[in-house]
Amino acid sequence: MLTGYGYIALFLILAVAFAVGTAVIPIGLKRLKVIPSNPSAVKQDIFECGIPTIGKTWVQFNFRYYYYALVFLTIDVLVLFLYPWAVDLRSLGYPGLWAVLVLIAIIVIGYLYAWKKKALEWK
Amino acid sequence: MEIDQLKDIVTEADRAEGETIEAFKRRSLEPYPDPDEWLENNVITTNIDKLLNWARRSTIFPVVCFPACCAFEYIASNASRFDLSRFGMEIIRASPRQADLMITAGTLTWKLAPAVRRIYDQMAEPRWVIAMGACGISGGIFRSSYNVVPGYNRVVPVDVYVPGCPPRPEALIYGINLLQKKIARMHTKIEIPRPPMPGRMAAGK
Amino acid sequence: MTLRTEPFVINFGPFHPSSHGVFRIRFTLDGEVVVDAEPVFGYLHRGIEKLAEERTYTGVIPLTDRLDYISSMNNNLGYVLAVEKLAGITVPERAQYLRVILAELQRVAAHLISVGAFINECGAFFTPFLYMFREREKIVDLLEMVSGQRLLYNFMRVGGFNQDIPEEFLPAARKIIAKLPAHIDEYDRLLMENEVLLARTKGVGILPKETAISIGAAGPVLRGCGVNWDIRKADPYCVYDRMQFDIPTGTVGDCYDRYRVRVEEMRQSVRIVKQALEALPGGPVKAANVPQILRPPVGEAYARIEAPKGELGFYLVSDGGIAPYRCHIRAPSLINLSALRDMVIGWKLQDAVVTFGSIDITMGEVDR
Amino acid sequence: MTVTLSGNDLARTIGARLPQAVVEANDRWVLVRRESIAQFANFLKNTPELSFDYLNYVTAVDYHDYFELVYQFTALKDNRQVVVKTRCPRNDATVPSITPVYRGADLQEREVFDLMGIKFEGHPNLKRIFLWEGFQGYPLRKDYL
Repeated sequence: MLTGYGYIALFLILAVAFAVGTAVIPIGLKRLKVIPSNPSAVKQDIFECGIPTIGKTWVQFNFRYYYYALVFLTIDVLVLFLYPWAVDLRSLGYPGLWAVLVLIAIIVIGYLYAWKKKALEWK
Repeated sequence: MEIDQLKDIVTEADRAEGETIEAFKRRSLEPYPDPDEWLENNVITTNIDKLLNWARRSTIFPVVCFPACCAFEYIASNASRFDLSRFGMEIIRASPRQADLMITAGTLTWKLAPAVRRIYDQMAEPRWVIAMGACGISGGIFRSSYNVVPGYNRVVPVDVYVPGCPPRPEALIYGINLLQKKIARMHTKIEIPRPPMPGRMAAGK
Repeated sequence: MTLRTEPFVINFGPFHPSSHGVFRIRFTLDGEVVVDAEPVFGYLHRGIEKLAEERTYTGVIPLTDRLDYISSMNNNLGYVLAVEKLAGITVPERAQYLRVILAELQRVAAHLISVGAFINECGAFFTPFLYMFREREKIVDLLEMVSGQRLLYNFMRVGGFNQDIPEEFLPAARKIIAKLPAHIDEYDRLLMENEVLLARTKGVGILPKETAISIGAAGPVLRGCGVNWDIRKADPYCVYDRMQFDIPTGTVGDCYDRYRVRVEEMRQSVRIVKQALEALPGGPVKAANVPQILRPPVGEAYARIEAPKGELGFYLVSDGGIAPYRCHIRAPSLINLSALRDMVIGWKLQDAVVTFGSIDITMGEVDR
Repeated sequence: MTVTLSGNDLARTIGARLPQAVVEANDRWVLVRRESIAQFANFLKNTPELSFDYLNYVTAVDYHDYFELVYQFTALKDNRQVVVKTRCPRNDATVPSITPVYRGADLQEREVFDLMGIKFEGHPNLKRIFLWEGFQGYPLRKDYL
């Protein structure tokens, strides 16, 4: 019964090995001086189409896009949670339905609040 | 308030750009020597070098440096008929951070020279330059003009020169093959970092 | 408590994938909305007008190739017509028909690039661009068969052509001209009702008709606003008055209208080439007794043609010497660019890039 | 065919309103006094029967002891065009700008200023267009080597 999990374990090892490998190999090569690294002021500077930047770039700019992204994120995560429920719908029966409805109600309240506060209008 | 504050920042930037161009023009009177130090010392390339050089020459990504007419011969060689991706040059990278090769497709003017030098400096080592077209090699048909830099090697060290005005896509591909042969003979000295021995470290400093 | 936002300046600089060459716009942005757009020129200024004063009249022809380097046959035609007007040379029939054929083929090739680049900026990453390059390669093969060069032809001479076209040019041209409309229709079906393209270009970057006329815009930018002005009909040169074709014009003057005008112009150009190929007469291709070193009489002349970008004119002044005393080039791209500011201010940055793509400039002609 | 309005009858029509504007006229172009080029352009554009609403180009030619500015206007509706010239001496090369009347002249006048060194009064933003700020001299002049 346990053999089923063997493959997952193997896959886990491979994934971790790959992740750590891609992080460690460049550092190792840099230590071994294989990757040439001679940093200079211009190289660290901002690349803006070949011209030094004008004025200061750390400015406060309009916030509206961020609201939009947040509302999208909440609804997206909601859909993520609906997915396992939808797969096993029949056996969960009505108790499952009530639980999901509670979850959806919470998200919809938040959405209505954002809607009323005009977060979605593109000023 | 911010708009006119920006206005004089912008005029200030224009004046500063004018000065950098003048300074750049005074500085670059001699062409850079072509980098070929790895060709003289006919050093044996170890199999680590073979691996490294194979990896480096198989995928060379060019940076966007398209001033003039050669740009469209370059795009034609990138398009489906002459398909540069057969040589690992998959896409044209817009930012020098992700590029290894600068193909200078077009005439270089003094106003553009500092920007080209800045792009070259911001590219990660190891980096190479192909001077494409007669304007890239020697200023070409516009050499006698008051505003044309006579050749890219006044601004950046050039590895391969591809003549032609504009060079045919086959000529450009031959130039890239030459560059790949050149990369295949590179040799990188690998230094194993010795752990600092406590006794000898003081003496060694 | 409203948050205070500050505008900042961003460089749509010389090295940018969608800047159509080394063109730089200094956008002042408030968040995403463009507050001010100041174009910066000169990154490709090679001083062609100064160089033209040092070369003989025939030596200037390769310089005119490098003006609008994706339609170099049209540049040659414009310059050569100006010199012929200055020197009073009449060109034989066959050469005039050949000039119309080559100029219209070059117009299709140039429009293929400009439409492909424009759609590439609307987000279709390189797929239509590579399709259109496939067609352009066919046309470039034709022009290479005639002149030996792929991009900058230097083929037209004062008084006609130096050598006639090879025999295999006509059948090859007929074969390609027969296939071209099908390909253009294929792209059109792919793109005309594509809702992404409609959303990105319909009603974006509107240029009102009066501003376009006051600015002196030309070509698809002017015809996109509904002005029915095409030099081939208004002031016909070569044998355009014997050709039947109509001039597509837009209605509102937004990016979609300019795109439609360019696609329609491609179809009209194919129609012209077909008529010109049938009516191609025999005879010499070069006017008799045109001296090797041309010395036109003292005076001045202005000749203009309908280049893919607009009205391309050459103003030549001659002092009787072997070199032009002054050669001014009326560059349609530069004058269309003065319409950029009021088409872009107030729109978002993404729309500004699409509008700039729809004006469709070539830097060789802007900076000369 | 685009009909080139001959300079003589243009001089007659404009002469009534701007008496001392026209200096010389022949069948191809009209030479206008330097100071009145702006009003001349205004008349060309706004008088109903002339209505030259399209500016083809603005350029300058260096004739060693004076500069000659050449303007070409077109009336789009009835396909007529006219060439207007004006001259300014080499030492004080200033000409009134026609950008307030024709917006298309904006970049072209900046180009003439940048390459030929002729200043345009009344131009909204007269700066060098092709060359950089600190460039010495004006390249298109005959004495610029």
